[in-house]
Amino acid sequence: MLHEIIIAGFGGQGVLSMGQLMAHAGMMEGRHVAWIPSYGPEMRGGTANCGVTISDSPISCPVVTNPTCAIVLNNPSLVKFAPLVKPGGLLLVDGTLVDEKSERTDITAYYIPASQIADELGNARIANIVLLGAFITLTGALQPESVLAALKKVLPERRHHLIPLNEKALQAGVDYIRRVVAQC
Amino acid sequence: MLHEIIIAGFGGQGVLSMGQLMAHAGMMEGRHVAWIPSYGPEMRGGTANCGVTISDSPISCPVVTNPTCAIVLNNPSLVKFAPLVKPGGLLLVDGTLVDEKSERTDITAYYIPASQIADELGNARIANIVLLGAFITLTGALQPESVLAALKKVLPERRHHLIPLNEKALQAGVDYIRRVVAQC
Amino acid sequence: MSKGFRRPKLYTGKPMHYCPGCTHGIIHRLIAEVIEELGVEEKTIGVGSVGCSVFIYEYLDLDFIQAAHGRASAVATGVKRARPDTLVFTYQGDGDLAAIGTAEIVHCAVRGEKITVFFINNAIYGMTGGQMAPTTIAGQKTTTTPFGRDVTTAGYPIRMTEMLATQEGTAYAARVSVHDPRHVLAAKKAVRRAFLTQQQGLGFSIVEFLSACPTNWGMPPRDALKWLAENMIPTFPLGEIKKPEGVE
Amino acid sequence: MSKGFRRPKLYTGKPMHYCPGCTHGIIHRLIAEVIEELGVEEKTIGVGSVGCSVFIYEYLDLDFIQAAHGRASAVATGVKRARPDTLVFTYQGDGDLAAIGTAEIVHCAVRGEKITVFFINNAIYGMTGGQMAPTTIAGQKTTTTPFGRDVTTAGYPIRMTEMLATQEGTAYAARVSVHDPRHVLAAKKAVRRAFLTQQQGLGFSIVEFLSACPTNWGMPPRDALKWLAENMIPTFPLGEIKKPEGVE
Amino acid sequence: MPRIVFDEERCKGCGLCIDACPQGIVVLAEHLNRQGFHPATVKERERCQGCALCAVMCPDMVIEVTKGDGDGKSINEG
Amino acid sequence: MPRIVFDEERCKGCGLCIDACPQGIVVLAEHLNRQGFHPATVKERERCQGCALCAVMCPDMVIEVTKGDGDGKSINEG
Amino acid sequence: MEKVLMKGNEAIGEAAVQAGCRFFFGYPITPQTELPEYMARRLPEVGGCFLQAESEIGAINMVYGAASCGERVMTSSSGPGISLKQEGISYLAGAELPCVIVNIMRGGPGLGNIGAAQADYLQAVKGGGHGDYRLLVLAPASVQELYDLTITAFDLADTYRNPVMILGDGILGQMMEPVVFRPAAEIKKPAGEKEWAVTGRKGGRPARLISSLHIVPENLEKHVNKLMEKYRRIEEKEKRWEEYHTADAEVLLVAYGTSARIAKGAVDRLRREGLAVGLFRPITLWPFPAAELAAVAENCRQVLVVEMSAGQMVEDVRLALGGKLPVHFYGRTGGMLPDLNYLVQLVRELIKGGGGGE
Amino acid sequence: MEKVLMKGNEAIGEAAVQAGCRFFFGYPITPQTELPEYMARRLPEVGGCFLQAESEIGAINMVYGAASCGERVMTSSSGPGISLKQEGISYLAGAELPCVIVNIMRGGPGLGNIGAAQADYLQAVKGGGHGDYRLLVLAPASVQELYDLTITAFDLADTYRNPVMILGDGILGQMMEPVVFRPAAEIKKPAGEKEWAVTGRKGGRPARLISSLHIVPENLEKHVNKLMEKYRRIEEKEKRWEEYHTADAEVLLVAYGTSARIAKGAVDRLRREGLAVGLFRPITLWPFPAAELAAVAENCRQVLVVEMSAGQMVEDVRLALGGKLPVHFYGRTGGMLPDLNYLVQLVRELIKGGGGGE
Ligand SMILES: Cc1ncc(C[n+]2csc(CCOP(=O)(O)OP(=O)(O)O)c2C)c(N)n1
Ligand SMILES: Cc1ncc(C[n+]2csc(CCOP(=O)(O)OP(=O)(O)O)c2C)c(N)n1
Ligand code: SF4
Ligand code: SF4
Ligand code: SF4
Ligand code: SF4
Ligand code: SF4
Ligand code: SF4
Ligand SMILES: [Mg+2]
Ligand SMILES: [Mg+2]
Repeated sequence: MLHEIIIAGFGGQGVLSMGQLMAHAGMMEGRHVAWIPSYGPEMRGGTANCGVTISDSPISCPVVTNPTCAIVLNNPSLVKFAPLVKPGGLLLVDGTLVDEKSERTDITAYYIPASQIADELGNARIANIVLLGAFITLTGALQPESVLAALKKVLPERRHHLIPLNEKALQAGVDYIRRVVAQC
Repeated sequence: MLHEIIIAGFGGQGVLSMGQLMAHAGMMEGRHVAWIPSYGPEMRGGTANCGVTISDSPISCPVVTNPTCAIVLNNPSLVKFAPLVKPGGLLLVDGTLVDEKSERTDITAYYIPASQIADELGNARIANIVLLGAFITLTGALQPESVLAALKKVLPERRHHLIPLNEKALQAGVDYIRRVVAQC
Repeated sequence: MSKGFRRPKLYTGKPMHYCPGCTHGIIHRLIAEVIEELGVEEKTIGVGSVGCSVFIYEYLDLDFIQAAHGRASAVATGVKRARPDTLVFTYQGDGDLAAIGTAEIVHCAVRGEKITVFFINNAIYGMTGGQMAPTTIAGQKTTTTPFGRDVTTAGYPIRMTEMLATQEGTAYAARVSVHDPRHVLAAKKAVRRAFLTQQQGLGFSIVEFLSACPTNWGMPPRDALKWLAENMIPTFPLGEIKKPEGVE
Repeated sequence: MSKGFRRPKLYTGKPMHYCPGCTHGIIHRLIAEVIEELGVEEKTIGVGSVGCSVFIYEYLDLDFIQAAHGRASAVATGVKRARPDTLVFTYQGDGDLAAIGTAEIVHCAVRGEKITVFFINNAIYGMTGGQMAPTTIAGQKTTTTPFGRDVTTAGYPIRMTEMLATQEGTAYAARVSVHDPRHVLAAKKAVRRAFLTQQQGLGFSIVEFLSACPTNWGMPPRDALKWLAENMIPTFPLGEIKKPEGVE
Repeated sequence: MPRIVFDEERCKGCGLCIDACPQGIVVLAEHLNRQGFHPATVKERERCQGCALCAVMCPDMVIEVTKGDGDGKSINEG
Repeated sequence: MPRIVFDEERCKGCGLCIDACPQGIVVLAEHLNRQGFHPATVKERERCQGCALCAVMCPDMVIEVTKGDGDGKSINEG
Repeated sequence: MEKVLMKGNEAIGEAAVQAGCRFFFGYPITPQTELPEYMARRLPEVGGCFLQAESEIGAINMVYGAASCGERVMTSSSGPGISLKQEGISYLAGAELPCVIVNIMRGGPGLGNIGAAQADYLQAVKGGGHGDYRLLVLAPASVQELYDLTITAFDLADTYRNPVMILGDGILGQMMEPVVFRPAAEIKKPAGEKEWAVTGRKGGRPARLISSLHIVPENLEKHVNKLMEKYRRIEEKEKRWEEYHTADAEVLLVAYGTSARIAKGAVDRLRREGLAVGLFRPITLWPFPAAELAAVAENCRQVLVVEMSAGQMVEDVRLALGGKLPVHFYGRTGGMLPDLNYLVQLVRELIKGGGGGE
Repeated sequence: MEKVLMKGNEAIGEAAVQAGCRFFFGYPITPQTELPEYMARRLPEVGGCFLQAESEIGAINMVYGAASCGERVMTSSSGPGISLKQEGISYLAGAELPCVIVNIMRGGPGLGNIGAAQADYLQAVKGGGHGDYRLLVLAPASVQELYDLTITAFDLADTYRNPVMILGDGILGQMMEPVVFRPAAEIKKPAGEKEWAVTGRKGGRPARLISSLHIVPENLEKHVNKLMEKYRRIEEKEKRWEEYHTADAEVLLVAYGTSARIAKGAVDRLRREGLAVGLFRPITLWPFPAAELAAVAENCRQVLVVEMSAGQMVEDVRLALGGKLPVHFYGRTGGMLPDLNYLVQLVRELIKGGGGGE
């Protein structure tokens, strides 16, 4: 399987670290992975995005042109990346922060109130992890266990107290999708 | 006519300015001229030489490879440049300073006690002008008048008091050659 | 004591790209205010540098040149020589002026170049993400001094303004801070004096601003200003180091 | 008071290429003498610069590196960091050190780099034929200040050693002259102290020599030394500007 | 009475104005502006002296203060 | 008595040694050396004190002074 | 073999440390700053020295100093900073000092921007400095290769006493991919002191000199000839390249670095469509694998060069092919990347067009 | 028309002054120092400003400043100093600032020596700085031409808003030949203020900006495309070259600058022997007169490139000829000049050999 994901939002929303986490987890599962960051023209604030590739075979091109899945955390990113998603691909949107919708009918879009869910868990900053939970549930690209294991590797020791919270956020994302899908 | 001259000696013997003077005079006579200096590897002292071309037609190559005349003021220059003179060419040597002779038989060599003559005129530093006098007499490459006219242009005002001395030196070179030639 | 406050007309109004609480914005404003007050908008040429302030030309409605990293003062020299009747200033960070641009600024001072230099000392390379600057204070952690600046190997924080003031060509040299309103108002006086020094043809003028970089210092803005006052000022004492006669 | 005098063994004996009366030769000898006396021939690395002294390696029998114009102190930094147990010195002219090499030397001092710098100030660019140096004195004629150095446009003569002494990293800084025997002997003391400062790991050390360039000053050598004493010393006062404790 | 205006959308919520206010009446609002910051605002307008020190400290020129009854010059006119 | 030796062929005739000699006994010779300079020499050898100040000033290390009866150290041994 | 997920810039740093590099002199500039930052943390752990120089010029000359002592030493920068190093690079080449210089290219000319680019190719391979000299120029295309070629770079530098440049781009420097480290025993390091290094005249041995000065023209010419002889040896022995689906390729893409990764993606796509497309990827940009490219192109009908520049490698490709094949070019500049879809379409059209003329 | 005997370096200076250049920022280095020295004396006479900068980097950035104001401005140096200017040159090209940069080449690499050389060709024509940019590069071959082309250089710089380099060598800089000055009226100068120049927002006009920064990649790419478009225009219009006895030449020499003078000498000698030899002398090195060379070479059998370098122009010649003719090379390096006798003999042998293969 080949997953090519773009994660995009404002700087500070954790889109880059979320991508790194996915790459780490993928590598721990023995897959080929690549992660490429891209900063907006503004040095500070501004938009940021990254491309992540997770593949069963060696990765020829690590630059993600048409993602199999786009995860977007703000309006400009929706506008920019939704059109690029491969037909049949996936679009995950933080519905709390993004008030627009994609008009594409050839992809599956989920508007997940990730920030709201995260806020309810006690920290709006982990909306990214909620979305990650949703992503792995919908695609099966990664196992929750490897994401959590990667998290332990990636987070510096002094931040390990945040792991339970992240675990909850991931689960919340998983649950949200299960609920939604059950309703379909 | 094409005259290609190399003038060589130690720095400080006036070989570069002598060459410039010739080029100036040539230009004033309406000829095509070029002057190229060359400094030895030493910044100070060391050897210096220049190539002068005086020609009736435009000068293709201003770099003098095989001079029609070499004027040398020290031993190393004799060793270096005498072998390069064109067959049938001319070699003028300051016999006061140079104690070696060229072994070439296919060129005409004059060993002129230029420094001694200059010293007798009151300044050993104008040996170069004595040699110039000899050169123009032997080759007819330049008129004495244009050399003197050029001198006036080249020397800064504050040095114009030296003109009579230079005039004498030039004449001494002319006379020396006339004498030698008369004796032949 | 109600005084009122309005944006200087010289400010283009564009939202500034600086991080929240970054004091580059305050300094920009002071310069704009003084130029406006002196009425020299139409004869002033700014020379920007490479650093977080690289977009200064977006905010000040003046003719501007964007100079290579460290070379603003050389560029300003070229401008001033070509247009002696203009007022020329540079705006340079501490990496720009005190590291790569050391030779250029020293010789600008040596020549008594009639330009005004605004030197923004935030003890760090802001734009590139928080590396040590020559002005990074002893023990300060940066991404290239991860264990804190060890002065015995990475060097001592350099007091550029004092050093430049030792040059005969320097007519006006001051160090100011913008960490509280009182200091901001004092800083504005220095800006004014520097410009007047140039206008009167007295020589080289420089104002060093102690400025905050909350982002790369890793602090909320309000803490950053406190840190500045408590940690930078002892290393970089404030005051007018050199002041010519007859400049009010 | 007969004392005797012999050539230092460190001198290779090659005839020096300098002009008659050029005092580069005296300074070379002083350095050779001190290295010999300290017995550090086998742990000393010299870094030459670009200027008339570019061939210094021909005369001092030491490991040498020929550095790019102005960069000797940066090269020396690389050497000293790689070989902290050696004694490293640079030999740089005033064009080399005080013009193009300004940033490198300032930051060497800022870092307290444990090297010794011999700075030969002859108020001119010797090698290239007599152009203005940053240390050219006011009014002095050179080929690029044909009407005499006008300090208001071409800059004031820079006192590098004083400027570098203001840096905390500088442990030893002195200016000496070689225009007469007494001063030559005093100069040697400074050379010794500079090396000892380095040996004891106290920081950056620099000795500035006032030196004559008869050729480009357009004077006979003996006049040149007089000119030095009368014209350069007033601009560049002699003395030990900074001296660490415990260096004899 | 002085009139103080915050151009809310320009505010980055840095809080420098808070420390600057001698009256301690500047606070950050609960809501976010479009840039995602909690914008500064004045809580008890009537206590504002119009001293403009908040404006002096604002790096983003968010604040304007008018109708000063002082010397008629605004604080940034020196 | 001190012995002073000029390595004549090294001499560039700059004359710095002349000004250095407290006895005023150093002069430039009439003749030229192979480099074309008038080399320095001592005219009244017996007046030489062996102080080596001439050598101290010679940029070209032309001069050596030996058999000092001083402290046994040569002047350039500090 | 454990894999480590690393940024490209960090992989260079780690490889340098493993290769025995203990000295790094640098100056920040995006997009390479992670490398000096990595060295600032890492070198103290192994007793090495990281020094942030006052400028790129300071840094390259510190490299000159440490290299003169025979140490493995590195510096890195991007566009503007590399331009500033040109005098120093010419000196290093002239004095035959081994060292490794990293250029993680960004958008130019001038200040340009911080996007990834490949527009310093000519500067690197033709000589941005003065005089007749060459750098060995290595162009990795993955994080693993950044690691591997950095180790190679130190070996080549020592073998030939020549500066080696690693020419990457902003994408390579900042992307993360897994890296497998080599066992320490497999990484060869110079044994003992180099016989030309200045160290102080230890044990009273004759003095050594590091210099690029040859004041007598005859001597400088001799020196340049010696350098040219060395460069010929390098050209013979050190060419490196990768061939990807070239055997039966009708259209041959030529690209290096990130452009080559995108080109590979295009080859994959086009091969799935059944089109005979291959990629020739030079790994050494100097020496350029010209004969090797010509051999591979023998049976192709068209060549397409893909670059993140206005076509700086095109001339080298044309020279290699000697006018025998049409050479097309697709380039993006200013921090933009070649577009995979566009590239694929372009090749489809080339194949359709059949390759007559350019 | 009065002739003045001048050194090449001085002829450049005088031409600059006559062309309206009033600002010179420089730094001494042999063999170009007579130029700044001339300007130090001459510019004050015409109310201009000569400033000896603290370094070559200072100088090029002062040029940046004065050029930003719309003034005609010049700097000069040789090898090492030109290398130091590379960042500044890239900025000037990026910001599209007109100015004239003189490189009087000496022996390299590194410190090399002060002899005449032509080994900075690639640096000048391929871009020693970073990013996609070009300099116009003019290669005079006589003192008169130094004068003439310096005036041309200022015109080209203004016409295209691009830095122009005059690439001479130590012989050209220091030799003396007679020069005829043009009547002042025939030298065109820019009329009035340039509409892009920073001057202070005079009369309240909108602010102007001189910058090479384009932070958004799309914008930088647009800018680079615009530059490329300009360069294409220059390539179309500004090629200059000289043909010397080429009409029936069997062997064609290709050389510029001092090498071309020596080559001319060889042509003269060989023609006197009745041998059909000619010279193609590129006067613009960029744009290189490639098609023109190809046209001239059409009926030749062999080409011989003569340079004072290890062969830096050879690739451009090969590219121009597209592999159709054997291209031989005779070069001297390190401050040595091509030997006229050797060159003549070489050509004789080429003719004898008949020109099969290389
Ligand atoms: C020649 C060159 N080297 C390095 C850089 C990268 N660079 C950009 S800004 C900067 C330093 C900025 O720091 P500072 O001058 O202190 O300004 P600040 O961002 O802190 O305001 C550096 C090193 C560059 N653009 N050019
Ligand atoms: C980059 C560079 N710029 C310029 C030069 C030319 N140059 C050689 S020596 C020198 C100055 C020498 O003056 P100084 O340092 O004072 O030494 P001195 O000859 O007076 O002893 C210059 C400018 C050079 N070699 N390299
Ligand atoms: S990084 Fe620092 S200096 Fe730059 S804008 Fe942010 S706070 Fe200001
Ligand atoms: S030019 Fe001056 S500094 Fe150089 S050797 Fe001659 S006298 Fe000494
Ligand atoms: S004007 Fe003064 S009192 Fe009013 S809010 Fe601002 S700082 Fe406070
Ligand atoms: S200082 Fe300005 S930007 Fe900061 S919180 Fe106050 S109003 Fe907002
Ligand atoms: S040793 Fe002393 S007394 Fe003797 S010649 Fe020398 S200076 Fe004069
Ligand atoms: S000082 Fe030395 S070189 Fe000069 S004249 Fe005396 S002995 Fe000769
Ligand atoms: Mg800073
Ligand atoms: Mg000097």
